[in-house]
Amino acid sequence: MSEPKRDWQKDLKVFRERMGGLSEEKKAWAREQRDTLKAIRQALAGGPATIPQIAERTGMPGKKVLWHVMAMKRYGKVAECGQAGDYYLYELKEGGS
Amino acid sequence: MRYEAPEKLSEQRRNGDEPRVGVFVCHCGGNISDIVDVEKVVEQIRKRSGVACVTTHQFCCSDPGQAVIEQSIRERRLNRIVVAACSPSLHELTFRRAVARGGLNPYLFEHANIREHVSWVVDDRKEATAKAGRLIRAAVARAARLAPLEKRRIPIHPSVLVIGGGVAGLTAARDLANRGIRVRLIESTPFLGGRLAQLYKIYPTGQRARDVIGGLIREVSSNPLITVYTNAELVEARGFIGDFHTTIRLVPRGATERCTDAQAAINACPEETVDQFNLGLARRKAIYLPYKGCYPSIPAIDWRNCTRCGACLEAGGVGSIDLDEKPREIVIRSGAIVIAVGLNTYPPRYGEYGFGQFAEVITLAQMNRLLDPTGPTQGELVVNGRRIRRVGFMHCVGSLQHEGVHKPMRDGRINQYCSRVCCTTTMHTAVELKTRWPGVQVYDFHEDIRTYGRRHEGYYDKVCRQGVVFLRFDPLRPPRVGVDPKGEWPLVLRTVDRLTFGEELEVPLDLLVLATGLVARDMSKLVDLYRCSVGADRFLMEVHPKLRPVEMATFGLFLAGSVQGPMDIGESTAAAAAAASKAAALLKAGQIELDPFVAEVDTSKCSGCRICLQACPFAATDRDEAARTAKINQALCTGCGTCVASCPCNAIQQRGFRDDQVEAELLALLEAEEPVGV
Amino acid sequence: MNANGKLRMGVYWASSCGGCDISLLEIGDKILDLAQIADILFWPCVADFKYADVAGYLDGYLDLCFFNGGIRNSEQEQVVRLLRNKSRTLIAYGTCAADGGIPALANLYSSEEIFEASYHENPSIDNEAGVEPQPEVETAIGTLEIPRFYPAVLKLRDVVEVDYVIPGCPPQADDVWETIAALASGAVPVHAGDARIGCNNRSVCDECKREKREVKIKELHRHHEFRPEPGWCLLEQGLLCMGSATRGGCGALCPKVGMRCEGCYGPPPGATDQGASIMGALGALLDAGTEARAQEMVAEIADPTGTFYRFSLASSRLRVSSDRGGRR
Amino acid sequence: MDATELRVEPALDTQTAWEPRIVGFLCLWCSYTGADNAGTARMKYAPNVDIVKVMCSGRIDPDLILTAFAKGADGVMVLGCHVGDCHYISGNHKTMVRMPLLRRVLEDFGIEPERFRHEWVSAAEGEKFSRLVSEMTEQVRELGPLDWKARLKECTGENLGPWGGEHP
Amino acid sequence: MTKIKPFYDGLVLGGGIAGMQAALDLAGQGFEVLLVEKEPTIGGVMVGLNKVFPTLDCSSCICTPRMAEVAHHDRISVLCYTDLVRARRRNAGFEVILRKKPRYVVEEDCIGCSLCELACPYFAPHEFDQGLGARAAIYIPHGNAIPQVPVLDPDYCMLDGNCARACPKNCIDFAQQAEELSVGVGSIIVATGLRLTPMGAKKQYGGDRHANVMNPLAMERVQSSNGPYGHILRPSDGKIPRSVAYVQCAGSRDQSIGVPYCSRVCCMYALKQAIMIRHQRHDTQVTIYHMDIRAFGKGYEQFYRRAQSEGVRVVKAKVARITEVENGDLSLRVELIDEGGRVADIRHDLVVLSQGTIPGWRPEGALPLEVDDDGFFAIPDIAARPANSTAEGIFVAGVATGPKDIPDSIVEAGAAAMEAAMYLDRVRESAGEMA
Repeated sequence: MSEPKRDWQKDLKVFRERMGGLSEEKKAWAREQRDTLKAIRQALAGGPATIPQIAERTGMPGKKVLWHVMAMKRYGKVAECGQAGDYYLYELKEGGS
Repeated sequence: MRYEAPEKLSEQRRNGDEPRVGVFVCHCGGNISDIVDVEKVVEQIRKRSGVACVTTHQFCCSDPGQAVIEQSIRERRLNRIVVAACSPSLHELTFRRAVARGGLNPYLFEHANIREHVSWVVDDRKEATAKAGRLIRAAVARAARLAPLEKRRIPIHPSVLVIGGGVAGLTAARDLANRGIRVRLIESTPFLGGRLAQLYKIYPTGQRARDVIGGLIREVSSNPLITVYTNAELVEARGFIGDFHTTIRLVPRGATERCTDAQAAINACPEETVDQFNLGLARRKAIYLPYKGCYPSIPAIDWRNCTRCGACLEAGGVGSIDLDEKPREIVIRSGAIVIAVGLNTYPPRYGEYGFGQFAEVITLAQMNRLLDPTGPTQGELVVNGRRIRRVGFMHCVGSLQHEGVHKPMRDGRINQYCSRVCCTTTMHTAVELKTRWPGVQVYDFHEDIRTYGRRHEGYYDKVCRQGVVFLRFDPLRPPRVGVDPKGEWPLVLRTVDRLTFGEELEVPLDLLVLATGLVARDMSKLVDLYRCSVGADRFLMEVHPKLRPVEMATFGLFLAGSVQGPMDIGESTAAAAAAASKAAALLKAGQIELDPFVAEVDTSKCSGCRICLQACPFAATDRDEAARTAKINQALCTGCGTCVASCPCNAIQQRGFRDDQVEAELLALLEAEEPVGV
Repeated sequence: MNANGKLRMGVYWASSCGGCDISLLEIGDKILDLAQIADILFWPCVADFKYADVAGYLDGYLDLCFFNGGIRNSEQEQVVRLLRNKSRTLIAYGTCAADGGIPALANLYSSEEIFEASYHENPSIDNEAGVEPQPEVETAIGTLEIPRFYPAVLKLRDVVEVDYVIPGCPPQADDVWETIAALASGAVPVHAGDARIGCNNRSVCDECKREKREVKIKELHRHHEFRPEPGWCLLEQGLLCMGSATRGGCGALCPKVGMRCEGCYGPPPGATDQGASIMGALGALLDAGTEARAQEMVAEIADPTGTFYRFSLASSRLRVSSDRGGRR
Repeated sequence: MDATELRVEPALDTQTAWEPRIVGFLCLWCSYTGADNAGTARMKYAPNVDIVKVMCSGRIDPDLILTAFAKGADGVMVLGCHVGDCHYISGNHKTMVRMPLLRRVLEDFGIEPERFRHEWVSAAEGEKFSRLVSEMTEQVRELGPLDWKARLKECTGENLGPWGGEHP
Repeated sequence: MTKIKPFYDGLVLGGGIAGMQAALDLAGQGFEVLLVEKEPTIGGVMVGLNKVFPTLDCSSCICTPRMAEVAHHDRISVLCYTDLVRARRRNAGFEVILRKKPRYVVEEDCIGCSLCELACPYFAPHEFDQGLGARAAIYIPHGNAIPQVPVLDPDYCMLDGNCARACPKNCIDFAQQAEELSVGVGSIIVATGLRLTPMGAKKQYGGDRHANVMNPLAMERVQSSNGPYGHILRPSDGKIPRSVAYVQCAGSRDQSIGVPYCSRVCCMYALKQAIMIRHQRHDTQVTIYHMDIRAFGKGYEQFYRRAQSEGVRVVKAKVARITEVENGDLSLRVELIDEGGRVADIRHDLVVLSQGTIPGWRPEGALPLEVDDDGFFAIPDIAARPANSTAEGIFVAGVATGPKDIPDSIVEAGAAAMEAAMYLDRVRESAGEMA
């Protein structure tokens, strides 16, 4: 192929400019997500828990906790490990932090 | 199954077909090589007999990767190729093509899936490497036994037979001919048009049915590529996709094209009988035309009622009628067949909601004849000499039946299904009624109102606004029809209305219209001749409602319209056009190309036990009566291999999945972990 | 051959019911001719021959040996090896020698289970002391040895090479006589190409005159509860006829008289495992419709293994049961 | 069950560490695609099931399964399209009869039912596929080696004939 | 991905089941077809469904082979992630301007290994899972997507280059920009599918306020084994629902929100989902509140009865409003019609609103097509030529001409392909005559 090799780092710089950099809003969103995930990881550090239990430990609404736990589950960071009443239990996966 | 592999291989060697397998292991840019120790795998595979070379590549699927395969085939005289990479679902075709470009038969290729089945699902490097090794050596073992295969090509005779001259059959015929395809259309009655001709107006456009069907008939009859046979009965059928031979018997219609004064001939006829076109609401002669503008416009003789008195012959003029013509049989050859024989309305039994008992109980189809200004009452709402003022519509007559509540049909089965079109037809008819005679009071007895289609709900809304009274009955306690005890009205209908606290109501009526359901026609001959599958609802069954909705399990047979189940006009024409599209694709290609993985019979081993004949879902297995063995119709075989596993003598093998090939793969998988060469 | 031009012939009976020995007599009048063309040098069932007599012969001294029964113990193995060496033509005679036969059904049980049944459990056994045969027993006259019991019944071909196989339970008299006559005249006996005498290269269905209607099996039946319609395929009527999965050549004797084929000629050519053959076929034939019904129909079959492998267990793919359990 | 739980610590002497050898016969249209799906979703599962692909589960001759056991498999899985989903209309209806039949025969042979598994796996059921594989591997691991090849040798003892216990 | 040619016989707009079928049927008859899909993958709504009624076949088992067939067809080119800008009549055909949106991934080079997706640390709502699940900012739309090529979502991308660093083929291309293409086509088939009425359309149901009021497509994903939860759970707290309600006609047959027509498939999918819930959780109660059960198709009534025999409760009722009570549970005020209109308050812990079906796309001048007052494309002769639009040479299939189930959409797609083929023949013939 005669095309010059793609320099993604250079392209990314240009792209970043084109996008007008990262907005404060976006940075805040990313920060909040990081914090949320961290809180969930901490809540699970003590062992398996259900969504309401995590919600209670983190003080976050169940809907938000469920969404993030499912995200972590999808990407292999959390696993389901049994059931407690009407809820499933989740635990951190090794190497999934 | 005898373990034949060694013999096969030695046979191959004798034939100078010593396997020289080229193995290409893909790194997939780390997707594979990060987990699988590719070098170790290469070392193992290199040692195996029959392996001529093992090559690795970062991306086998890339253009350079494919070029390496092509080049190696030529330079290293490879005659079998194994690529170990991602799933064959992604790149089997890619590599087969590369193999073909390299000058080898594309089926001398085997794909080992070491990404989706190994590197992406195994964490441990050692385990992944071992598993990749097993899969590749199995692929090598299988590859060594592969034989070149060719796609099957089956020529298609360039014409289509359409069975049925109703709206679906006519649409299919018109569409095919428009695409330049020769069509023969056969209709069992003397006239085209089917059930649509009997309707008055159709929803949701409000067009005159006769205009719709008339336009279609004009297109069909004027197209030189279409030959129409009326009064045609199916006699026999042979053949398969690409070359069907259907024998039909043509019953003479009595009148000839030279019959110029049809009406005189009809008037002269002394025999009168029930007019079926008007659903028994009128009478007609033994020589007749069903309606003005019908096609063909030549009258037909109803032989069951004709006494051959010759009166028509005298009145019609010389040569106009031929009472002595004999039926003749012709054979129609076609590459495909479109089945469009339509359906029937449910025939209410005597006494069902008073049907037959009271002249004031009629069917919805009869109601349509009454509304038609060219119908038996010239469009006047008169029944039994009485002008109608209170009409009831009864839904689901012959549909949505329940065991124990409804009497079964002749075959012992009830009609559980919904007939789909009756609700909207009822609403549409009620709108017509209320618009033409606003003073007529209309009652509607239903279980559910299923006005599902585009603009259907509008009719429902409209009749609600027009003051039609809706009463909902319990299907397990259907309404009863009797004589009005007060003698004021001809009928009274008693029903429990679930909409008003379940009280029993008495509704006096002077006409009750039964929205009769739709039932399959008696298609036993057709089913028999073409080995059609029939559903529990007696309609013909498509292969798969979603994958192949207008095709039958037998290749080359297509379904158009309501032969498949209840449909309205728009749905029938859509289905007919879809069937035409499938048939046109077949005909236009001139041949079909099928995968080569077909089954074949080794007649020296076949004992003629006929078990395979029952195994095949596609009727591809057949019997060679002379040899008393099985034979497989390559045109019909889909290559599933079910017959192979069914044959107790192992007389059937599937190309590409021969026992020795699968077994070689299996044994290679089960070899001891450190292989010591074959 | 003997100087008198007669065949030197031996007959032996190992793990089988002995019916095969008797079946030799079914040749009828020909038994008189047999004496004209053969000298019988070894037939323990008929006269008191000693192994030592045979051992004394030169290798290949016997022209012909009919060996019936499979190999279940060490004595039988020794004898078959002996006879192999001493016989120019060794014939695996009868289904037990060919494919293990009914005795090989014991392969579904471990030796312990067999002993348990034979010496303790069976209701007719009177063995209060609970004695079991031991390979070696010390007695006043010294150590007595009895043949060692093998863990499984082997077909002849597992132990020695055989020249021909005449399957059947029992084999058909015509085939026996024609084989002897051919060998006596120095000819090769007629066989199906794979050294099987009396067989053709198809399954029993090929010879069966019953009509196939190509209908699926709605319900399975057993003989004692069902009278099959004459002239119609027994399998299609729901009797588990093994004809389709059985080597032909017998003339479809059993189906002809309304009995299901039990499979005594072993798997058809091209197939190794008779049970697999019939299971493959039944998949296509049973009209189950739903999974539940399929399981129900399968559950209705009494003893599928005994039905499918009645005669050929020792030549099936698996051949012997696991010692971990097996059938109880 | 999680695949990672199933993996035993690698034994020091790899020569003697026994791993279950399981053969999976899979139909192309549903089950093989389901297995691909598990791969795409990076679901980790035990590496012990090696797949033999056929076009339809109706092609899976009971003889193939018996051969697998006879030649050294510790377990066999047969996976096909759900009843009703068969690409060939009713190929799997034959499987639906054959497999229960075979199961009864295998039980008579003393092959534990846990060593033979017949299930329906659709193209979307990658999760089910990976679960079945891990479950099956664990079951077979608990039972230990089947090693029918050795068993045949043992039963035929020194009596191995000219074919060494193999089929002619 | 094939190279785009300058001329095609047919342009198919929409890569859902109807569009794919139309493309296959037209290409099957020998014509060159360009299939344009606005999303990054073909497959449409169907590929996200769990099972299909009335056979309970697995939806993706039917849909994915179709997708592969389209992708591998010699005469079909597929352009995903591409919008139609406009089509103008030109000679006998059309000049079409398309806008290919940037994926930021070089399609031809990508091997679909998703290492970029795994390297991205941010989670965004996953469209395929109706927002209930998460995906990374760069992601392959789903396991069965075709092409298996990721798309970078700049809305969630934190521009840190993790994906590009992880890519083994260096195919993340931040320099990519939307690109306009101009293609000549002989005919157009519009198969632009459906959307559902907004969750908040009926205020009294609070579909946009209550966490446990779900849309039916989300329920499909929740029921799928590869869905966001892997089980049927409710979104507010991951609880296994013990009592589920379906509110039918929650956006159809309702003049007040401008959808007076019947959406045709809701009764059946509600019954299907109810059966699937019962299969997964035998002890979960499912109640369907409906006006009429429209089980009109082949095998549908039988399916309806099966659902009832499997314990699904079907109640003729009008639901007046839905209010959230404690713990995310919901209370439904219901008028029970068969009990003479008795009003009751009934608690459920999960509610699915059977929303109305509305057109997936409106031409807004991009195509010279007329729409009816129901918003779907006008079909002048719906009985005899159900696939012919108001413009010559443009044909319509699937839900674009009104709500439809899968078999009806597929059949109509065949009809549209047939009409397009006939039209192309006609045009060529007259062009031949002129020349």
